[in-house]
Amino acid sequence: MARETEVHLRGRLSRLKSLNLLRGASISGELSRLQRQLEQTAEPTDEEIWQHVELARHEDRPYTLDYVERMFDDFIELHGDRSRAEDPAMIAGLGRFNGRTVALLGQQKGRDTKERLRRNYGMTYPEGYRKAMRTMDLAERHRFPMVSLVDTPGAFPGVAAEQHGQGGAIARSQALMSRLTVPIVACVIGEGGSGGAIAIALADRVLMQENAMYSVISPEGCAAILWRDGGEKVKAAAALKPDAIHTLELGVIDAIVPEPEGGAHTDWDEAARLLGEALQSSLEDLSQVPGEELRRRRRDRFRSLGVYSSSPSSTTSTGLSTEPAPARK
Amino acid sequence: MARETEVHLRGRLSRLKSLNLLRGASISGELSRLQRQLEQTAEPTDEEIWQHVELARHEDRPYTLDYVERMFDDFIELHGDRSRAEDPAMIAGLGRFNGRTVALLGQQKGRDTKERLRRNYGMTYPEGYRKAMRTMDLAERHRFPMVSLVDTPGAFPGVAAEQHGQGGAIARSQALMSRLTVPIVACVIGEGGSGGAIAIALADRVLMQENAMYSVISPEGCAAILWRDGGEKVKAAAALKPDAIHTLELGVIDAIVPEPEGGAHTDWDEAARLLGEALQSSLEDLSQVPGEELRRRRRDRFRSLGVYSSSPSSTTSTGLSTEPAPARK
Amino acid sequence: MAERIDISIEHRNLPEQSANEKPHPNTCPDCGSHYRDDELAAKLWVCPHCNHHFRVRAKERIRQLADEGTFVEEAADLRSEDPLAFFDMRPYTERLVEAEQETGQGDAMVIGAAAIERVPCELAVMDFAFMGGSMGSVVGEKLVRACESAAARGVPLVSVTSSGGARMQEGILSLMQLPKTVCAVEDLKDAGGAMISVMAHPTTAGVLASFASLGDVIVAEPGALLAFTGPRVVQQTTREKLPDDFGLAESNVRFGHLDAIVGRRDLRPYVGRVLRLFSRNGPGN
Amino acid sequence: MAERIDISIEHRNLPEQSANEKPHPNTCPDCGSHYRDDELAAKLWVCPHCNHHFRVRAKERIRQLADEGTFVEEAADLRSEDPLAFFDMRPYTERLVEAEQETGQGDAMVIGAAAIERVPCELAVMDFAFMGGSMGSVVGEKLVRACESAAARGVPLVSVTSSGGARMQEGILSLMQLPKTVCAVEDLKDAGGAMISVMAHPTTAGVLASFASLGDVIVAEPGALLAFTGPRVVQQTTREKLPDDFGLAESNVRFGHLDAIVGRRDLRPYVGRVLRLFSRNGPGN
Ligand SMILES: [Zn+2]
Ligand SMILES: [Zn+2]
Repeated sequence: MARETEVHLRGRLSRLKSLNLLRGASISGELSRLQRQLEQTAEPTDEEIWQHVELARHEDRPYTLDYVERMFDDFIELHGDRSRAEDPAMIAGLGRFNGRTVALLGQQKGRDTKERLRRNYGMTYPEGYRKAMRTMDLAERHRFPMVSLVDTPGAFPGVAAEQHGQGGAIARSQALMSRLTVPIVACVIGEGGSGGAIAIALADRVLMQENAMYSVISPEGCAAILWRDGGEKVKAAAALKPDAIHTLELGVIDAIVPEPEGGAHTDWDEAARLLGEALQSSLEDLSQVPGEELRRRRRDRFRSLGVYSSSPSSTTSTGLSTEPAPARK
Repeated sequence: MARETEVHLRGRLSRLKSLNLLRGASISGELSRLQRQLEQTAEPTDEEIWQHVELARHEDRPYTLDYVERMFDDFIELHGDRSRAEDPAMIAGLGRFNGRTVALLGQQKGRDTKERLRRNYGMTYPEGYRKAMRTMDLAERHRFPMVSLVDTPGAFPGVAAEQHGQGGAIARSQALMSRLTVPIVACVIGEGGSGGAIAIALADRVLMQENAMYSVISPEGCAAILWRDGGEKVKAAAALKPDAIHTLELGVIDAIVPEPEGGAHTDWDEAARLLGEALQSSLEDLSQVPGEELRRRRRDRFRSLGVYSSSPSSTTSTGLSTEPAPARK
Repeated sequence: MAERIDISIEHRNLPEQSANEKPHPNTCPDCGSHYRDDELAAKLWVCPHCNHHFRVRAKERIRQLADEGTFVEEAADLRSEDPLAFFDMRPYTERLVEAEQETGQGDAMVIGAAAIERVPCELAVMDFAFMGGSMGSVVGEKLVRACESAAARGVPLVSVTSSGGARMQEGILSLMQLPKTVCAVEDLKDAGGAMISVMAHPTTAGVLASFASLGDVIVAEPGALLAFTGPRVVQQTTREKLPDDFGLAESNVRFGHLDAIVGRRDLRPYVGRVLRLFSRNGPGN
Repeated sequence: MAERIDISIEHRNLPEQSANEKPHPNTCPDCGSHYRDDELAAKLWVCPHCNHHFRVRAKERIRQLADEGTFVEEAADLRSEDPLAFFDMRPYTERLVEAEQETGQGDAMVIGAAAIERVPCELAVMDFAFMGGSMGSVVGEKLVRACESAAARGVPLVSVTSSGGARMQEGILSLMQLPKTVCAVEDLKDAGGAMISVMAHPTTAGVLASFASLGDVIVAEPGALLAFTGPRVVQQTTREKLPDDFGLAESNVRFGHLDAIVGRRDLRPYVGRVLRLFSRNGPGN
């Protein structure tokens, strides 16, 4: 692991020092705390990464509607895709957030068995993404900024979901987000499960809570394929590095939102307060940017993600792209 | 019927004399012929109106794809609503029309029993209107003018169609047409059946073939409600006046497209040539108008439709609005 | 399957009953309880026993929704013409006169400026008592003027619909009220305006297929029939077995067409909340 | 139902077969006929007996589609990095070297300028032979550059996909290739450009859920598996009985997701026709 450690420490140091958001007004108060945590978890062990996965999935962790309840006034939920169905795994709505109307999206898991079944464990059908898309249209028309809370094991892998166009719905939801000219802030508040997550996370600012995870595949799924043994999920998680710190290092997220000591599940009110502050800070930053410029920067942000070299055979030893990433504000 | 006759003759004379389109370059050659026909059918009898209904529904009448075959080069049909289904009652496609790419919409009836069932007798499901809408989006993005051929008894009245949002789909299809900035020409080529027809007929120019019909309700349905006897369809048709001449008089359509002597079913090639000329003439007119202006005029055109008075009790004896209709080009 | 299928945009979606044995209008069709006018009015015309929502007249609906004294009616002088000289069993003009005498209204929609929970808005409320709430030229024109008034004053439009569809006595012109009202709503939206659509029983055919479905937020009253084609015509033409809740608000919300079902007692606060969210003069916007 | 359900974006949608007893690649899996390379190449790698569409390598696909001598490859020098220092049973770097040695290609996509039936276009063609056509940073970057090249030259983009999904060895960065490619296609569309998406077997997971689904026209080859989640994972997680044609092109066209299924022999003229329709320099446009 020697080479990995070196690469990552180097990357981490250089990246963290240049992150704009962490220096932002209202998150800066948390900076020392974050740095303390970063030091504590300087190079997390496999077990520590796995603990993050377990916290991200903790059954007492606050879900989208728990935050909505604490952060929004006059909230109304929007139901249905205006076409075929209402998908309870996807919440859409409008509410007052610090005095202004914002549009909200977010997956919703269930708290007890009955609600889990009803919410399909937070796994969205294409109809859920279509509800999200009509909400985006609504937000765009009325110039409502958008907040998107990501918390899903993934898009639902069922026969009907496939027949109704799961892949196309995820693609088109992203395409629509890339066209909006209103500010969009996304935060992964639990599980950021692959395509099901990115469908509502093509945002101007992408945040992650300290103990959230964001991954292209579940550790279990990855283990089943690469180790041919689903039981190797701890190793797979260590390899995938789905934790907030690694995700930040790779430039995939813009900032980490602190949680109460011990995790969001220990104090929902405090978790909501911290999340609300981070969202507000991001929305304030973005509200200064004209819509077309916002969209331009949003696309450039995602355009810059990826690590590759231009040499005919791979010789670079750093994990960073050999092409400079476009500057972001 | 004395008062009716007087009102209509007066209306017909005043309107026909001021119609722009009939004076348009490539339709003008047909004017004398049209006028001859108008005179022949000066005040059609109940039976004559019913004959129009029967011609509009004639089973040998050319359908949308018959015209497509004769008018378009390089035609490709677009299938599916990208969401739940493919509706064979609605044709969508792209093709070269006189050298330029246009987007086509049109209902399609079946020629034999098997195809009739497959095409659902030209009665569209919500999925058909959603396919139409995605085609409109495509046309708008690529600046393709649109041609819409209307030929439907109506939107399908079934349980699934209702559950999938027939009313909302018709409303949203119209809304999208009202937002487009590309030229749209619609022509009723057979039955213009109520909501199912208007869903794809919110156009800059609305034409009707000589023997087509356009109505808010089928004569049979009207008879069943108002006469409490579906057999009174001839009387109902006479009351509804769904024929092209009456529809033109009311300002609902902009011009009548001539058919071959005896009706379109007698000579498909000639019917296609005449339709193609009318479409081309309209598209040429419209191509001069900037997109935003086109949309403004399109909305104003429909905004002006309706006949009412502003007096507290109705005293006007003419069938024309007491408010002047906005000028149209 | 017959080759010709007739589709009615104007199908009267009334409960099954013959004209001869109409129950008393104040008898609850769901539970049979009977009330005096003042009893029902005090309960917003909702059956206190079983929650059945009686139809309410336009002016009564406005009383229930608008802040007292805020409603100012517009375009009250518009009257239907008879462009087709339509005559079935009786002349259309006669039906119009009778409807106005019976209802005290000029046509099936009332529009005007109002405030709900102190947020200014424009109201457009249909009245089923006037020829089944059918939409002809006057309803279309009034809806357009309501959109224009809302845009001019920069306030949201709240529509409350109750309609059997287009008014076939105006022929093709009644169908044209669909695109006409659609264009008006789109103009309002282009001007940055919002529209809240409240669907009351029944919202069907041409009204469902035009402006009523274009609300930024769409809600319905419990038990309301919301269908493009009503159950009887669907049954007759397709011979399909209809689900028990065919076309009802409860079915529509399940199929994704409604944001919510809102009982009449909650309607005023709900609309107030939505108005605050869309109000351009609200704090922070 | 287990409370935790695992969803793989990288599920290898290979036909059922163990690594040990792979049939010969030139044996038709549908009818068992066996062919020499030159026989299949002459038939565009379509079984002359049963119409089974064999997978074709990227360069072969380009030979089939592009006018002879018109293809000019771009960005051929891009190579994957190993940002996560990913190590499962073997290091990712080792897998990459091996894939390049086996396929003679730098990664799973080839892009470049070309003409099809004399209409200039940009081609982006995936190669399943390179790590299952998985999309990592290089595939994402190449697709972006293809979009940029198409926009710069004012020509349509034609993509031909064949992919098991995102390349999990690049972790979250592989997921980010979804929004990255989506943004590139939207940029192309904003520039007035068109995109034609041809889905070959298999087009799944992250590729289906990003650029491949955004074509102005979307077609697929017969029998191609087009699914966000492949049949094995769906079966395992939901225990649903799968329809026989689950996820196949034939099912997708029925459910409204494809404009057409186009056999390989018709693909070149079909794409040529679409290109003429979208070509901005065509007559009359
Ligand atoms: Zn009752
Ligand atoms: Zn074979």
